[in-house]
Amino acid sequence: MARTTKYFARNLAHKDEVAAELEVESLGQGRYAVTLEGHTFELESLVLPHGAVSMIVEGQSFSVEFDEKGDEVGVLLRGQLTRFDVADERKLRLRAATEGFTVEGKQTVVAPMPGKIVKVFVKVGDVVTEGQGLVVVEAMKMENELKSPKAGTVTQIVTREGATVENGAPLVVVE
Amino acid sequence: MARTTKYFARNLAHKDEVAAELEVESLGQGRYAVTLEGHTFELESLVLPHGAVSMIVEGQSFSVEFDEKGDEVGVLLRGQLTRFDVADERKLRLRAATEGFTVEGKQTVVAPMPGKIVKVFVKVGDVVTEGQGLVVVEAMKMENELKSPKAGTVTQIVTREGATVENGAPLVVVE
Amino acid sequence: MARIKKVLVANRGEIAIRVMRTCKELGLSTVAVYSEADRSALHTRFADEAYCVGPAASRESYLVADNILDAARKSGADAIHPGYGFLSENAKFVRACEKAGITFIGPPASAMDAMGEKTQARTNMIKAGVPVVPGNAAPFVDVDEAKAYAQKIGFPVMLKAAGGGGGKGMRRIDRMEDLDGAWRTARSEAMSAFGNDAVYMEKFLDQPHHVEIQVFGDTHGNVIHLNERECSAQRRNQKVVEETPSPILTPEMRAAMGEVAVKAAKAVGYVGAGTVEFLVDAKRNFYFLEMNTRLQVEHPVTEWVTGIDLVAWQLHVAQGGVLPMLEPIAPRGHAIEVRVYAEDPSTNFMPSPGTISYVRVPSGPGVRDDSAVYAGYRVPNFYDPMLSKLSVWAPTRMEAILKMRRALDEYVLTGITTNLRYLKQIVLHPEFVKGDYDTGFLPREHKTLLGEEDKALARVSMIAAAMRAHQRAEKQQATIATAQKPGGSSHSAWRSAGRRTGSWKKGA
Amino acid sequence: MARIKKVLVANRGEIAIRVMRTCKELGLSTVAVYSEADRSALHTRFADEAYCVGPAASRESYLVADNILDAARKSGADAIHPGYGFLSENAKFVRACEKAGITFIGPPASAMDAMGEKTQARTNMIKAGVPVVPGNAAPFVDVDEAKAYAQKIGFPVMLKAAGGGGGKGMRRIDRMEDLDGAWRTARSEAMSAFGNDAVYMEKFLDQPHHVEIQVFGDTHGNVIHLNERECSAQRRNQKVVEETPSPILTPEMRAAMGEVAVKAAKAVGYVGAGTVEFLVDAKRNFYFLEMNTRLQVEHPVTEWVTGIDLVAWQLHVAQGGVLPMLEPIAPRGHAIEVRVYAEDPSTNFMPSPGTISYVRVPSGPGVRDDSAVYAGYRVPNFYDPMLSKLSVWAPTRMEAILKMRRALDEYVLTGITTNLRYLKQIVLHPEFVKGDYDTGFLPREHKTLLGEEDKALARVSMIAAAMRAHQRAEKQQATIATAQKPGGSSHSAWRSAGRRTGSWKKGA
Repeated sequence: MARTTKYFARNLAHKDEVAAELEVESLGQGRYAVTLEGHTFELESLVLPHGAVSMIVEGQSFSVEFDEKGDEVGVLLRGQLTRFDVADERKLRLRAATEGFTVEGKQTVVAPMPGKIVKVFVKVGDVVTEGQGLVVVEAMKMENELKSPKAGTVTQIVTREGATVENGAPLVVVE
Repeated sequence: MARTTKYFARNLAHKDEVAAELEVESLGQGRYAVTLEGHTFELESLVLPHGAVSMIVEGQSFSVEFDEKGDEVGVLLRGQLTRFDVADERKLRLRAATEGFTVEGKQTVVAPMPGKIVKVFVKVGDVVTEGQGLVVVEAMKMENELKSPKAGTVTQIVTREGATVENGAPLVVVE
Repeated sequence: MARIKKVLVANRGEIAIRVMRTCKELGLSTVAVYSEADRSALHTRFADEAYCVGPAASRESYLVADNILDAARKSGADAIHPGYGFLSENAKFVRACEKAGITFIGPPASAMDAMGEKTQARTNMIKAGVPVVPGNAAPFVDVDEAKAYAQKIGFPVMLKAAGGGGGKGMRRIDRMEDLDGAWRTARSEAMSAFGNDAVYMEKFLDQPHHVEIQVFGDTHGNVIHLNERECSAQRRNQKVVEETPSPILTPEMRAAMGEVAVKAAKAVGYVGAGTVEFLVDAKRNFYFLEMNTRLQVEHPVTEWVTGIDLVAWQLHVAQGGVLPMLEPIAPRGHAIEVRVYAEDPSTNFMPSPGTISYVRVPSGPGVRDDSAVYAGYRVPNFYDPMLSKLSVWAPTRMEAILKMRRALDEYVLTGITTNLRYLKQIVLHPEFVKGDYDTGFLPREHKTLLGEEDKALARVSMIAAAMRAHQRAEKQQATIATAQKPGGSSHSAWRSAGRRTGSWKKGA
Repeated sequence: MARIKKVLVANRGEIAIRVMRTCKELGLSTVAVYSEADRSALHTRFADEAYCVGPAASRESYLVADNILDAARKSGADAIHPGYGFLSENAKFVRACEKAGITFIGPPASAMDAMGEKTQARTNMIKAGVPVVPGNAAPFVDVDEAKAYAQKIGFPVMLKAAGGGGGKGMRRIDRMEDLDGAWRTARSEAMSAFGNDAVYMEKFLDQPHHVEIQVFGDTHGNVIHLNERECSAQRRNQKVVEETPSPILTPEMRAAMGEVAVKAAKAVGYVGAGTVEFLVDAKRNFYFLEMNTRLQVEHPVTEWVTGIDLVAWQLHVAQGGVLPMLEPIAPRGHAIEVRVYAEDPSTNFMPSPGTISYVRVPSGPGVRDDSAVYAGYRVPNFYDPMLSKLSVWAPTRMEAILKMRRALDEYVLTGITTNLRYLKQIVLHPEFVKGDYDTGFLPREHKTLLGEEDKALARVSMIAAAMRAHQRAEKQQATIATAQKPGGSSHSAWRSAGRRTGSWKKGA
């Protein structure tokens, strides 16, 4: 592996922005040179026992916590959480190859947290409006109504009242 | 391995006491029955993420921290640290076999903590009295004079002024 | 009354810890109860004794009076402190404790009866000459009755649980179309929180202030007030930030509200710690809202400015002691509390249970953290998502605000989503800083409070993200290198590593 | 004077954090300096900026004025807070800051000169009419002079560093035979702590109380005192427990000592936070001991009972501000501080550096923790072994003692040996509880304070130890079982596991 690698990072909060290009060079002993938009930042990093990283960039001291899920990296820094999609060139190519699988038009409502399904208001075939309540999830003594993200028809219900669901579990499909 | 095992534990603070015999039986799901002096305690244990153990013994709740070095187990419980030598029968036999290696009469003064040797007062061949200063170790801005544990002759000096030593490093041998 | 020696705390999490701390200071033994989901909770480990009272769902554990009393009997506890929520305002439970010969640390059942059912309480207060918010006199029998009543008093209205407070089972309704949905969720929430799904309705006052008075009574007929708390910063009808003194109160208003609160408490023969909640309108008229017949979540701010340990007073009064002071006490300095929740403010405060990977709480001068979290703790999804009550004290309000900013900056709690940043946005918002914010503040300013992205930090974050990706790649590379060394690892590991190396080379 | 915007804290560990906390509240940027051994220290990560100032040894990093000033220049800091220890009482450094145009947050160099060299300070105080402990007027030229002087004033005597205080370079000597050894270690310790190995001698007062007065001066000639701190609980001549008010002081004595302390500070043109230390004998006569021209370790107890942030006052005064109050302030309630050390009380307080495996600090009402530790932190063996200053406040002294017991019980800090249990023994010792303890208290009661084994706990501990051994064996067994399964692990692992299984079978 070369000591310098090119990465592409996209701030997930900015939907329409193109990915920025960053070049990372290892200088050894936790030191890196990162080039972004023509400016090279020298940074020194120290991985802390609990996995966070202390980073000193041009004198500025940052304690950084990472929340990683695949190529998505959440960076918690001075109280601000920013999520990025980070990939090197190889991964970008891999993604291009599998891109065809994403289906347009179909929207899956997923459980936003682990909890219990206390109500399902719709059944397969129902026509729903945008914002119409579909299911109610109870978690931590709060009931949360999940609404339809779009107008359409319910094509699939993959849960039932009383079910315990994990974070991200698909519940209802609207097409 | 049988679900019940016999252990021998000796409280290291009580030098002359014989080891107590304990029988431990696994009841599954973190539950154990421990028999000591005819009484069987039912206990339920939960290993916490940082390695400590929450233990509920007959309704009493204890948070227990362990400090393990081989067969020596330090148990920190409600602020009291008690050190035990714990072994099962197999280990007891092993020890009996190697016991011959311990050498009597010779005393090695070791570094009680990591630090720097700032003074060595004696040289090989010196006759020293019990309590006579041998070396000074500096650690955490405090100087600590290490004294001879017995009257005798210095037979070996395995450090020098300015040396950085680790915890437990042998420094001077008095015979 | 007999001297209390062992206290069972019929609650969980931070309030259980809070109560046990005072018990420990007073030399009392402590008994925890825990549900199966709370075996690893801090309160279970913090107590001297701990007994399991049932499965995760509170209806099957913390709300089952018999299970709690069983634990009390098993442990030999001579008193029960209910904390807040769960059985704390359940008069039946108080009577059951009495019958079992166990001291209930709280008001007598009769006072709870008089205040617990919210519509009855309103009637009692009107009788005592206390001003109340317009609303109906008894819970609705069905949704149609509710609809008719709403039609009568006009929208917006508040649908509220008759069985208890604390924002549970409470819904603001602006249009008739929303009443069905609100009726459904409010009742179901009320049932799960209080075991009682009765609801009633109040006229929604337009952006009032929520100001409450802490009262304290003893068994000798003395009742005093310990000043107010400003609790207008609410999201989803639940308090998020509280402070004392209230920035909108004059000494005259404090005295007047204090007097009414004491009158209300005396009218029901109140004993122990209680809170009389008022709504204050734009003209500074105040109306009785409800009385919480228990210790309040936000009690620490009162403790900061009075120097009183309210739990110690509760124990003192429960043993027949006379109130240690009988005159109102002037507040010293200023205190603010924020509630740190496991929730995501950007998705309508969706709870975010999960495993806390790391926590470092703020401390230093004037900072208090009441929490029950630890690194590695899995926040269960069965209970209230509050993680910590963080409170600060300083000589002046502005200094307290700046101290809170510092404390929030210092709070490290990772692994789950929290509202820490949102809380910081609240206390630094010009409206909060100015001090004249009403209950409409948080909903109105929601977008601003979510906070804009700090571009400079986002830029550094991106650099960090790239560095992290590189570090991971390096680590992977190092593993591969080890695997390739003779004696490193097995053949099959080497093979898959080789595959990976090949790809990397192409990519680089 | 110019407004301060960025503060470099020329210190490490908890005091660096303490100072930065106030800076952050005031909206000032913070700059940390760190030695190579402190890259992972919390203060390095806590600051907005951080600069390495040299290798681990303080003489090559924290004590090198040029390196500190370089970091100040690089960062653009306009002020330096020295904390305590290191360069905090170094007049040369103060002058160097002045020359560099950087505000030194502390007294003027002239006041330091007048008080810093301890023998000179004594002479100055005698001139100002302040009572002092009998002792010599200038540092000794050699050990023979020291011996002669000791002969003259009679044993016991105290050999003390002329260059600074804080228990460093200080030795009590009871017999002529011990003087050589004490001379050697005291001078070497003094050199390493203050860069100055000059020592002098004082008559050792028989078990006096150590009571100190906090003073504060501004650049407008105002000096006030902020009451006393009782610091008689000392081990190895270093304070371990401090409290305020002092249980032995009457209001009259407080006023008299406060007046003398203000006189002493005024005599040297004092500005900023300072402490005038006194010895109080059995007849309650008090003698000037020394003045510490800096913030004191035990300042939190004063902050608790006065509500003042002393660091905020330091910054205020450093910018030319007038003292916010000019009259003495009556203490409110009672505060106690204990110093949590990485040391083993049972081996003469041998330092015990190492890696902290877990830490959970106490909190809740009336508890403050000033520390710089975290789980996984490796306490380096180059610096003072203090881990935390734990302080509590309560309305009365007895309540404060009980609160401290609770807080110490709650403090979890594992992986290294600490004095937590010893501290608890101190505050619960009848002599401490009674309140009349002198500097002989800890040495005299050393054995008692180490604490007897609680037999019941030792018994449970033994059960836990056996359970642990069994758990380990089970785990080993499980690993073996996995290894034996097809596809579990490689052949060689299986073989060694098989050997182990055989032995276990025999043992069971």
